[in-house]
Amino acid sequence: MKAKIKVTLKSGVLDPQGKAIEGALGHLGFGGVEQVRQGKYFEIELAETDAARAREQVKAMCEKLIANTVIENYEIELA
Amino acid sequence: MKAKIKVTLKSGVLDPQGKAIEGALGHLGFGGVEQVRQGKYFEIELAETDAARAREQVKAMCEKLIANTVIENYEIELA
Amino acid sequence: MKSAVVVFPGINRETDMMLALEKVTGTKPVAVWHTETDLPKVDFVVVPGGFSYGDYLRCGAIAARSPIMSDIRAKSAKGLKVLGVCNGFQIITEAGLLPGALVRNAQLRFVCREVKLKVENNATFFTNRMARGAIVSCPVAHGEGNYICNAETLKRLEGENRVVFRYAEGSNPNGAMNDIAGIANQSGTVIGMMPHPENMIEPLHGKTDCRPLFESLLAA
Amino acid sequence: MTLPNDIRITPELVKSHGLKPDEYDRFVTLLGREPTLTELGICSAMWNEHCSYKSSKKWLKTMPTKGPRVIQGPGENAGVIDIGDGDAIVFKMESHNHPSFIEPYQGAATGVGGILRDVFTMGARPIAAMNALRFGEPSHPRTRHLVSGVVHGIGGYGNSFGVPTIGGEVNFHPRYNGNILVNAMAVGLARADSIFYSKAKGVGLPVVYLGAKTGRDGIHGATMASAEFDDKAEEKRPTVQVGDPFTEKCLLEACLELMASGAVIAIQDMGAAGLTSSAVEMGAKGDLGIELDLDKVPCREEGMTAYEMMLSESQERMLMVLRPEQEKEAEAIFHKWGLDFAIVGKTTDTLRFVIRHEGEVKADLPIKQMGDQAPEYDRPWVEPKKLPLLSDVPAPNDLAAAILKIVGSPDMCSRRWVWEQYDHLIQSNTAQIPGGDAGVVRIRGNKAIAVSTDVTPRYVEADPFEGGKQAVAECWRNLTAVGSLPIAITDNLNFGNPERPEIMGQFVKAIEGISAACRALDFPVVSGNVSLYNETNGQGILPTPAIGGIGLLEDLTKMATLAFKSAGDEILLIGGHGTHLGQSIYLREVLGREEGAPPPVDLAVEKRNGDFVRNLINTSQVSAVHDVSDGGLGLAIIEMALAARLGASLQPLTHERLFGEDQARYVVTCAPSAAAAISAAGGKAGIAVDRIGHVTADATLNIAGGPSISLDQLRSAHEGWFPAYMSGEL
Ligand SMILES: Nc1ncnc2c1ncn2[C@@H]1O[C@H](COP(=O)(O)OP(=O)(O)O)[C@@H](O)[C@H]1O
Ligand SMILES: [Mg+2]
Repeated sequence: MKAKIKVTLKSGVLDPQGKAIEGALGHLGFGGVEQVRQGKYFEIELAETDAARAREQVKAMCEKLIANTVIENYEIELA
Repeated sequence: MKAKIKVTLKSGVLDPQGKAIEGALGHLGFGGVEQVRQGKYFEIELAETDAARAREQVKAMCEKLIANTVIENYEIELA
Repeated sequence: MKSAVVVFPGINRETDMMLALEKVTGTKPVAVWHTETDLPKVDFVVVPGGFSYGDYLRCGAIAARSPIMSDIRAKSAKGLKVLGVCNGFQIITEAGLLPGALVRNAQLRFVCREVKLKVENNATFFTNRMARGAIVSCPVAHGEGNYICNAETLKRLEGENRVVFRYAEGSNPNGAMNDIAGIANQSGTVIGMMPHPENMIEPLHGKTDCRPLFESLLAA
Repeated sequence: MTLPNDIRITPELVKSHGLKPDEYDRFVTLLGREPTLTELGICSAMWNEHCSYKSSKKWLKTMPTKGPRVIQGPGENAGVIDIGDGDAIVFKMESHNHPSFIEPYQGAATGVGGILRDVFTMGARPIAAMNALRFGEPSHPRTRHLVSGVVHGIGGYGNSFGVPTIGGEVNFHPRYNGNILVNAMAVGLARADSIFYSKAKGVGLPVVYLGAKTGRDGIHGATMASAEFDDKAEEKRPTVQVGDPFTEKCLLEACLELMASGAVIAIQDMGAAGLTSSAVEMGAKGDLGIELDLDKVPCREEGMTAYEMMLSESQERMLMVLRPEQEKEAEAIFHKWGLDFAIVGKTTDTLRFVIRHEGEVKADLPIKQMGDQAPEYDRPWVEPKKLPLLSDVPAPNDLAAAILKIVGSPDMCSRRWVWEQYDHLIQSNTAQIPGGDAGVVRIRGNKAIAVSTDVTPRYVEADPFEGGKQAVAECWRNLTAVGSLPIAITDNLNFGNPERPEIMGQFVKAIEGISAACRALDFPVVSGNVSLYNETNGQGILPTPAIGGIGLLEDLTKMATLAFKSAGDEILLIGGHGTHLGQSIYLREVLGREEGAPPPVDLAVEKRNGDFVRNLINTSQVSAVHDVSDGGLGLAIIEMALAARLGASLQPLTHERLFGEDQARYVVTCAPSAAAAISAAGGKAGIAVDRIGHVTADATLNIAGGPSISLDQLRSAHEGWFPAYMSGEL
């Protein structure tokens, strides 16, 4: 199966990148941009075919490596 | 409204980060990981309330700044 | 030889570049702030190294879309000589002055070290004082200098002799395709390179291998 | 007077703020009433160990801090020394230990950001950075992750900011398993006549907030940073501070531009306990009150309370007292750099620290008592036990194997993997990159400064007094070995829990040793930092008083490096042969023992030998110089050979001579014709000069009657360990 993972900064954690992009969009003349937050996105091809087991595995991968749970949250979607 | 943007590397563009994560997952004892690709994820808060216009705006933002269309694809989702 | 050095917020090697230009060519370049819309009249402009806008989003992406770059793009179309070094290379590439892209180093780490550069094309404004095939020492200092482009672009770059510098003797520090360290546009008026010649021009730097590059500007 | 008090102050609340009951009572008496939550927060931040130095003050006062070159000693954001021609060097070292253990990348990055801010707050442009790192044993499950994150974070911040990182230290030891040390040092250049201070002057002047917006970052970081760890550490975690080197770079340029305009009366960076400590410091130092209106503070998040704003440790922020007439000019400069600029208060003559928010007074405190009159302790301490001198340490069965083991050991191997991730060339002034005895950067023309950080924690553990002396002596020696004249130091005193008399004893004796060495070597302490409570479940770190020294090179063309220069050169050992193997690397790495007294330091001999070597360098009599420290003569010569791709042929050497870590020694090389004169001069000065061999063209290390090892073998051992370990191959 394929797992799609969104990793985002916990709310309240400073996001310098998002801030810089916000500014740049303004300079490029895009109005009405209230906030930009940048995160990471991962696609993982798994041999596992059972959705439940796959989710378990991917959750463990996020906790152990893919997300820095000190400052990041993650969201898993299976396809 | 809120726009969620996934930016991914075009297939064929090599992805050293994805490769490294693949390797690391292996070291951590996760079997059956066939491929990992890393991309970026953005959340943009917009003043715009009309979905169609919002999508237009965000598309322009991606083309102009947020994605490097030489090597990246993007995918927009509105919420 | 009148030259300008463009300064964006977060650029931090502009003084290194200005010093090198002044020390070797004898004339002090003018610094141009990124909000300017009209580049002063010069023969040659450098986009120096650093971390413009913190390298946020993508290295050089935000700087590439600033007012001064539109003017540089316009003037380079009319033949203005442009040199982009390190972050400058990333910026002018993002700005579309050069093909391809610079991505994370293959080993995923920033690398600051001396490498060997092979001068593949000595017919440019920045290499005419060098012998073709000459091998010089030059430092690199970057985290995203891994040059990539599609197959046909690579074919054209090689075919049209537009690879100006190549990492030599297995010293490729970032995994760049074909060991590419620097390339030129079709007319040879725009050059981008990852290494920092400005940091190897006087005895203090241990070697002076890169002086001839700057001397080339006088002949150009 | 009473203040609206929404939350009742319970003993639990007081305890959770790290205040001891007697300290809280002292606070209540001071106020004559129960404090508000905001006041409690302010007090806990100001009176914790980190900000108040309450356990260490008494002893820090005993260090030598004066000297002809000292412009500003301890007590400001950084120390300032005069290097002539109107130039001043501004420098300091600071720890970010606990945050780096919790989130290595951001912890280390913000540590670098903080120390850079300390330096440019005083009007200096940072020209060099250093970092002294201590990690747990390589086999500990978290060590690799911590090394990787910390090094990446230091590079990530320093490289982007644009300061060359030219040196440091890395050690591994099980005693750091639960408490790593990340000590960052920054060195800046300023004009001696335009240094900026934090002391506010003048009543009714605007207090200005500069830099990044305030968020909920690291709230209570300051109090956290002084709380002993236990297994719950991860839960006690404050919201992690995230560094933004881009904003810091803009802040640097904006501050220097503003200072040049003459608008700045006083300036203070917001470090630990951000707005609180910076405002209190400015007021208390200037004998002024400060009034802040928090409604004016630029915030990143909705609905922040006064408590949160006062304790936020959001990075890249400054507080400043401004000349009112230049307000507009100042604002323009900051907006040009895309930074926030807000007038958030004013100076008063009331000596009160008054906080207003949403129409209410949230705090009204006596400013001096919060600042320079915080509690001070004379903690009980015990004299550390002396360890016996170790005699007749056995020789190795296989000398070649022993040499290779040491050369490739985690503490002795090359740190290239680390320092290649740091931009050590930016600014075009680096005359000596990492890998030598000291980093060297040009000031202008032929004038340069040398920088080195040193301490040998296992020595300090075995004998805090001698170990303290040795840390200073080795730093002085490293600076001397490149030909510079050592002129001043900063320190970073990392210890365990000071409430334990044996730890306090280590602290007291180490400071005694440091002070003795600084006096003997004319090497005053001009700034520093104390990090206590580095302890997990009762296990303290090795006492680690890191010393960061500055040396002055008047003529760069005379600078010495450790690489052999030409085959045929003679190799001379200055300071006598090795005898002392107690606490040596040989003992630990080859025999697996950490025992005995460390090598004693005779400061008079140290000075005599160092001055002698410096003179040899300045009169161009020697071609290469390296000090002898960890690993002894053997490692010193191998490092000189590897750096040059030239070999060495040595007379017979016993294991004491090869691995002894006796102090005050150097290896130098010179043209054969010059050797006689040097040993004669040594003889006259009563300094042992032993002619122990010569440099060879063939790339091997050759010990007469002993092994001969190829440089390739030595190099792969020396360069191999770090990359192999980090890639998980070990
Ligand atoms: N964390 C670090 N960052 C940069 N350079 C380092 C670091 N650790 C060690 N080095 C460099 O590696 C070399 C060897 O370190 P060390 O053995 O501590 O030197 P010394 O014994 O002369 O004090 C020195 O040049 C030092 O500056
Ligand atoms: Mg040394």
